[in-house]
Amino acid sequence: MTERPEFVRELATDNAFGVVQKPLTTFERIWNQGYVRKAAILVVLALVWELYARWVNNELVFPTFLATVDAFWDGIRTGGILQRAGHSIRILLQGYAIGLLIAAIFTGLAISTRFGQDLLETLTSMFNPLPAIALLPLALIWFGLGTGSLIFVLVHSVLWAVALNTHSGFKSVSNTLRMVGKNYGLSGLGYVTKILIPAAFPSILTGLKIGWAFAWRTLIAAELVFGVSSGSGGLGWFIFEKKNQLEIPSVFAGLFCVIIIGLLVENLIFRTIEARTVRRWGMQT
Amino acid sequence: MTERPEFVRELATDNAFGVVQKPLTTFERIWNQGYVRKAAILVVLALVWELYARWVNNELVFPTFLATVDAFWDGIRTGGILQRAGHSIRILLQGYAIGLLIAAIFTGLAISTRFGQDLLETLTSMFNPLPAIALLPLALIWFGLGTGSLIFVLVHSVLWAVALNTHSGFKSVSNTLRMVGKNYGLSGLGYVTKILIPAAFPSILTGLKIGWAFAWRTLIAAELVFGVSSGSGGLGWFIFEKKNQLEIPSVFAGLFCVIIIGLLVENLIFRTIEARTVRRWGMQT
Amino acid sequence: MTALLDVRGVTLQYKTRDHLVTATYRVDFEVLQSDRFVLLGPSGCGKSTLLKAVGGYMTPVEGTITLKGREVTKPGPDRMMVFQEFDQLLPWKTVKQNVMFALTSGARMSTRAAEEKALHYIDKVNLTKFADSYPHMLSGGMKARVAIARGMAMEPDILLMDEPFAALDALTRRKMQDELLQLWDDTKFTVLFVTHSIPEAVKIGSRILLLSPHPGQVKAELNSNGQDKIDSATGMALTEKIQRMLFADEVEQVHD
Amino acid sequence: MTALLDVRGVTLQYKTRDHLVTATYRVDFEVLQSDRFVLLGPSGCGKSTLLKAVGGYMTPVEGTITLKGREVTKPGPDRMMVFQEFDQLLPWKTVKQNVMFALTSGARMSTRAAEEKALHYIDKVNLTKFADSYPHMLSGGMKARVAIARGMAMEPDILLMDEPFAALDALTRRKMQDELLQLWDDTKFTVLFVTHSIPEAVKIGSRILLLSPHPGQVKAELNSNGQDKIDSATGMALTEKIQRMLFADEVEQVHD
Amino acid sequence: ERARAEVNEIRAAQQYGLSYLALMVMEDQKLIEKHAKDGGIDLKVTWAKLGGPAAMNDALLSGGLDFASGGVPGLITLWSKTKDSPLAVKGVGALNNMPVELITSNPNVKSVKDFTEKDKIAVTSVKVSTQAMLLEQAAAQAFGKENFAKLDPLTVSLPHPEAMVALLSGSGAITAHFASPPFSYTEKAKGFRVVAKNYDILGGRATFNVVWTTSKFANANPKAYAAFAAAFAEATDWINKNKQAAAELYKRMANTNETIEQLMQMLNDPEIDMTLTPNKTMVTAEFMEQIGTIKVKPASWKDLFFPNVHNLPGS
Ligand SMILES: Nc1ncnc2c1ncn2[C@@H]1O[C@H](COP(=O)(O)OP(=O)(O)OP(=O)(O)O)[C@@H](O)[C@H]1O
Ligand SMILES: Nc1ncnc2c1ncn2[C@@H]1O[C@H](COP(=O)(O)OP(=O)(O)OP(=O)(O)O)[C@@H](O)[C@H]1O
Ligand SMILES: [Mg+2]
Ligand SMILES: [Mg+2]
Repeated sequence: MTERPEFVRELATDNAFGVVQKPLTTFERIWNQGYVRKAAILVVLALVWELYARWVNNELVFPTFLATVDAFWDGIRTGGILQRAGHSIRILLQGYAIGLLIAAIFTGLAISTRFGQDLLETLTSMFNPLPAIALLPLALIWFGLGTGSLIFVLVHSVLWAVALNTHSGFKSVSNTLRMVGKNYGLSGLGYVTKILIPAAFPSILTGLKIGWAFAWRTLIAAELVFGVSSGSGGLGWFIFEKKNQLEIPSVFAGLFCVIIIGLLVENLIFRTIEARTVRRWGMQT
Repeated sequence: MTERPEFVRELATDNAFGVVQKPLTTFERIWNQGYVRKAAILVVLALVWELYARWVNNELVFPTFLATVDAFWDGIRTGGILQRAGHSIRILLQGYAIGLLIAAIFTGLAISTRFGQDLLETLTSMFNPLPAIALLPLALIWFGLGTGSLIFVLVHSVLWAVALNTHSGFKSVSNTLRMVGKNYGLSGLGYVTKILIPAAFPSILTGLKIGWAFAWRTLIAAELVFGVSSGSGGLGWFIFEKKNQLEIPSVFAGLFCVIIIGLLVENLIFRTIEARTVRRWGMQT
Repeated sequence: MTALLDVRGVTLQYKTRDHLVTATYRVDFEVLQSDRFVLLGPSGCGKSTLLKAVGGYMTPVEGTITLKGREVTKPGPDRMMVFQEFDQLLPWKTVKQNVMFALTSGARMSTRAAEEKALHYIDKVNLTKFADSYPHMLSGGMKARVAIARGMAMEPDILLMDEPFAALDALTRRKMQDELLQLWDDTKFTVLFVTHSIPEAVKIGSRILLLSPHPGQVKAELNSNGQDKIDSATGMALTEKIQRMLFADEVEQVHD
Repeated sequence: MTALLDVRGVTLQYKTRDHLVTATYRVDFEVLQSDRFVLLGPSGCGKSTLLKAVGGYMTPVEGTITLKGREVTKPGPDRMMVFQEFDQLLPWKTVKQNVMFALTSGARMSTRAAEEKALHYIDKVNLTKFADSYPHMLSGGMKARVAIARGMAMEPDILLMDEPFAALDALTRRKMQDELLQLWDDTKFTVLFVTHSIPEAVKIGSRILLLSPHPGQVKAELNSNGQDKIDSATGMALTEKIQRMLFADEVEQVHD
Repeated sequence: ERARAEVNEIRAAQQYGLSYLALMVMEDQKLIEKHAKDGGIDLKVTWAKLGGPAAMNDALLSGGLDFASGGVPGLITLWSKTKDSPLAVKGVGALNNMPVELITSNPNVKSVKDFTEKDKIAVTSVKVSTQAMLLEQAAAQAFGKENFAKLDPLTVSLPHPEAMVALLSGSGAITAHFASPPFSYTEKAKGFRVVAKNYDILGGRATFNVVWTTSKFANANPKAYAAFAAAFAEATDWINKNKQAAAELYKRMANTNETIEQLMQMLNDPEIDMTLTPNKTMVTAEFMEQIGTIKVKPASWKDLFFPNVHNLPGS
C-alpha cells in the first residue's frame, strides 16, 4: 500500500454550522403535514361511503354520506343532537375517570405486592370477558336505575383494558430505571407516579385510547338496555329512538357524531399528549 | 489514615460454587406457587359471592354461588351448556383469528409507510368507538343473517384493540434494535416478523388479551341481537333464554362458564406464552 | 476505626429458568470512611453484581453486607449509584431535570437549591449547552457524564460507580477523573468504583480489590497513593504489578 | 487505487422539536480497501453519527457518502455494524442464536454452516460457556463481546465498530484487539473503528482520523503502523503526538 | 315458467316467547315446505331467532330476511316508511291477541291518574315499544289528547325479566311494569294490581304480535308467499285444536323449563287468542298519526296487510 500523506486542518468557525435541510417541494411540504394526509383519507372515505350507499340504494339500511350529513345538520339545528352528545359525554367522562382511578389503584397494588398482582390478573381474566348485561343485576341492586348503573357499566368497560395495559407497561419498565427510582429512595405512590407511570407511558396511552373507545361503545349500547329514563337520554338513546322510527339517516347522523368525537379526541387530545410526552422523550418514533 | 496491609489470596476451586439458596419454609414454598395464591383468591371470591348472595337473599336477582354451581352442573348434564359454549368458542375463534389477521395487515402497513400509519390511526379513532349495533346494517348487507355477521362484529371488536396495542408496541421498539434489524438487510415482512413482533411482544400480548376478552363480551351481547339462525345457538342465547324463563341461576351458570373459560385461557394459554417468551427473554419481570 | 461498609463472605447468585449462575463467591472486603475503593476484575466476574448487592438490589445467598453497622436490605439515596447502562437517565426529563430530580427526591433539597447545584455539576461535566436536552438526544458519552454529574451532585455518604468513564474519550476521562478527585479533596466522601482500566484504578483508587474471573473471588487487595508507586519488595510499579496478576491468568488460560 | 468508502463534505444534523443539532460539519475522508480506519475524537463530537451515516441510517444534509462508487442510501449487511449501545442484541435470542441469526439472514448462510461459524467466533470472545444464555443474563462486557463476535462472524466487506471494547477490562480488551488484528491478517477486511483510547487507536488503526469537539470537523489524518512510531519531524511518538493535539484544545478551552 | 323465477329458499325470523308459537309450529312441522310442494315449488326454509326489533328491521330491509315478526307499532312504522317504495312492507297476518297489563306495586295507585313523580314505570323501551305506546294512549285518555306524553318522564327502559325481578324484589327501583304473559301472570299471582290493560285502552281484544314481509318479496314470489300464508293459517288452526300438543312442542322447541301445566294455563287463558285476524291495529295507527310518529295513517286496516287476510273480520 502506498503511504498516504498525513495532514492537519484548520477548523471552520462556529457561525458556519447553520446548514439547512435541502429544500422540499411545495407538494412535499404540504404532504408532510399529518392533518393534510388525514384529511385526504377522510375525504376518500366519505367518497367511498357516498358511492357505495348510492350503489346499494337503500336509504332505510344504509343512507348516503350526504343524507347523513344533512340529517346531522338537522339534528344539530332542531333535534338537539349536540345536547344529547353533551349528555353522553358527561356520563362518559364520569365513568372514564372512575375507571381510571380504580385501574390506578389496582395496578398500583399489583406492582407493589405479589398478591396484588395475582388479584389483578385473576380479576381481569374473570371479569373482562363478561358483557355489560351480566352486571345488570348487581348494578340494579347497588345503584338502581339511572346514571349510577350506567357509570358502573362504563367503569367495567374501561377498568380492565386500562389496567391490563398499564400493568403490562409497568412490568416492561427496564430494570435499570426501576433501580434508579429505588436508588432515589422512592417507594409506594412516589415510585409509581414518578418512575413507573412515565416509563410505561406508551402502554398507558394505548390503554387510555382503548378504554376511551370501549367506553363509547358501551355507553351507546347500554343506554339502550337500561338506565334511561325518558327525557334524559344521550346519544345512544337518540340512535335507538331514530332507529325505531326508521329514520335511518338520523341514526347514521348519531353514529357520525360518535365518529367525529372520536376523531377530535384522537387528534386534539391524544395526539397532543403523545407529541408532548412519548414522542418528545424519544420513547416512541 | 493507618496503612492497611495488602494481601493476595488463593482461590477456591470450581466445585465449591454450588451454594444453594437459603431454604424456605414449607408454607413459603407452597405460597410461592402462583396457582396456589390464585386458587386462594378464587376461594375467597366464591365465599364473598356466597355470603353476599345469602345476605341479599333474592334468588331472582343474585343467586348464591352454590346455586350457580348447581345450575352449572345441571347445565352440563342436561342443558348442553358445554355444546353451547363450544358453539360460541368456534365462532369466537374464527372472529378472533380473522381480526388478528387484519390487525396484522394494518399494522404491517402502518409501520412500513407513513400513509399506512395515518390510515390506521384515522380508522382506529373513527371505528373503535362505534358499538356493534352500528355495524349491523352493513353486516347484514354483506353477510346476511347468521354466523357471517356475528364474525364480522367480532372482528370489529378484536381488530382495533389489537392493532392499537401492536402499533404502539412497534413504535416503542428501541432504535438500536431497529437499526440492527435493518443492518441484517431485513425489510418488509421479514423485518416485521423477525424484529418488530418479538421486540413488541409484551404490547402485542396485552392486545391479544384485551381482544380476547372483548370478543367474548361482544359475542355474548351480539348473540342476543342476532339470536340463532340455525341449531341451538351459543352461550349468549342460552343466557337470553334462561333470563326470559327467569331461571336466574342458569343465567349465572352461563356467565360462570364464561368466567371459567376466561380463567382457563389466561392461566393455561396466556401465562404459558408469557413464561416462554417475554419472561424468559427478560423483557418483563 | 470500624469499617463504613463491611462485605463478609458474600456469595451472589442469579437464578434463571434453566441455570443457577454464581456471580461472586464468598467475597469479603471492608471499605473505610473516605476510601476510594476500586473493584478491578475481568469482564463478567461479578463487579456490577457486587455493586448492586451493596446498593441493596440483590440479597446475598450467603454472607452479609453491613453499612454503618446495619445490614443492607434495600436501596436508598445514602448509596448513590452510577450504573453501567446507558439507559439510566429518566428519558422524560431533560439533563437538568434528571440531576435536579435526584436531588429533590433523593436528597430532599428545595427546588431552587437543587437547580443551582444541578447546573454546577452539569457544568463540571461540560454539558451546560445541553442542560435542556432530553437524554435521547445525547451521545453515549454525554449520557454517561450526566449520570456522573447526578451521582456527584447527590454528595452521598457512599458513591457507587460502575465503570462511569468507560464511554469517555481520553481527554474527557482525564477531566472527569480530576473532577472526582477534586470533589473528594473537598468533601472526603467514600466511593466504591468499578473500572476496567488499570491506570485508572491506580489513579483513582486508594485501595484496589482484584477479583478473579467468573465467578468472582477476592484475589488481592492493594493500596495505592495515586502515583503508581513502586513496590519496595519487587521494584515493580503498581500498574505493572496488577497487570502481572491479571496476565498470570492469561498465561494459565492460554496453556489450558 | 480508488477509495472503497468516500465521505465527501458530509454535514449531519439532528432535527428535534426545539433545536437543530449539527453533529458533524463538512467531514471528508477516504477509506481504502483493507484500511483499519480509526475515528478518534472527544465525546459528543459526532463519531457515532458519522458511523450511522455510513451505515445508511442517516442521510447527510450536505455532501455524499459513496461505497464502491455507489451512494449509500440504506442499511445493509455489507456494512456490518457493532453499535455502542448495550441493547443491540436481540433479547429473544440466545447468544448463539444472535450470532447465527445475523449469519442466516444477513449473510444468507445455511443453518449448519452458521452454527459452526457462530460457535467459532463465540469461542474467540470467550463466551462458549454462555452460548445458550439470553442477553439479559450477561454482564455489560459480555454483551459487548457477543456483538463483536457477531460483527466478526459476518466477515463483511466493511466492518463498522463503535467503541466495541469500551466495556472490556484491560486483559479482555487486549485479547479482543489481538483477535481483530489476527482476523485482519487472515481476511484483510476493511474496518471503520471508533475508539476513545489513543493507545488503542494507534494499535488497531492503520489510518487515524482526528475529529474536533462538537460539531465534529476533520482536524487531522495520521498514519499508524501499530507500533507507536516516532515522527521523524518532531521526534514524538504517535500517541504523544495525538495527545498533544487533543490537549491543545484543552489548553484553549481552559483559557477561554 | 314463473316458478323457476322464484326463490328456492326463504328466511323467516321469530323472537323469543310463546307469542311466536305459530311460527314454531311451522318450523317444526315443516308446514311451509309442505304447502310449497303442493303449490309446485321446492322451498328450503331457514329459521332464525332474533333478539329484538332492531335486528329484525335491518335484516328485512337489507334483504337478509323474508318474513319478520314483532309488535304492531313496529309494523305500522315500517309500513309508513316504505309505503311509497318498492319494498312496501305489509302484514301477513296476526299471531295472537294478548293482554298487556300495567301492573303496579304501589298501593296508592288505583288508576293511571294516580302516578306521581316518585313512581317509575318499566317498559321494554321508553317511547318506542308497544308498551310505551299503550301508556301514552292511556295517558291521552286520562289527561286529554295533548297530554299523551305526561307519563313518559316516569318510564324507564328495562327488559321484561329484569323489570319483573325489580318489581317482585321490592327494591323500589320501579313501582310499575307494563307486562305481557308470562310475566304478568307471575306478578298478578304475587298480588300486584293491574291499573291498565291494552284491551281496555284499545277498546277490545287487540293484536299483540304480527308477521310481515315486503311487497317486493310477495310480488316476486307469489307461490312462496302463498305457501307461507297457508302454513301460517294451518299452524294457527292446529294450535287451537291441539293445545296439549302445542304446549309440548313449545317446551321442546324453546328448551324451556316451564311446565306443561304453566304453558297450558296460558294457551287456555280465555284472554289469549291464537288468530290470524288483526285486531285494533287501526286504533294504534290513528294514535301514531295523531302524535306525529307517522305522517299519514292507513285508510283502513287492509292497507296494513296483504290480501290473504282481507277476508277476515279485522280492525
Ligand atoms: N437522536 C439525537 N437527537 C438529537 N441530537 C443527537 C441525537 N443523537 C446524537 N445527538 C447529538 O449529536 C452529537 C454527536 O453525537 P454522537 O452520538 O455522534 O457523538 P459521539 O462522537 O459518538 O460521542 P460519544 O463518544 O460520547 O459516543 C451530540 O452533540 C449529540 O447531542
Ligand atoms: N440478570 C442476570 N441473570 C443471570 N445471570 C446474570 C445476570 N446478570 C449477570 N449475570 C451473570 O453474572 C455474572 C457477573 O455479571 P456482572 O454483570 O456482575 O459482571 P461484571 O463484572 O460487571 O462484568 P462487566 O465488566 O462485563 O460489566 C456474569 O457471568 C453474568 O453472566
Ligand atoms: Mg458490569
Ligand atoms: Mg458514540
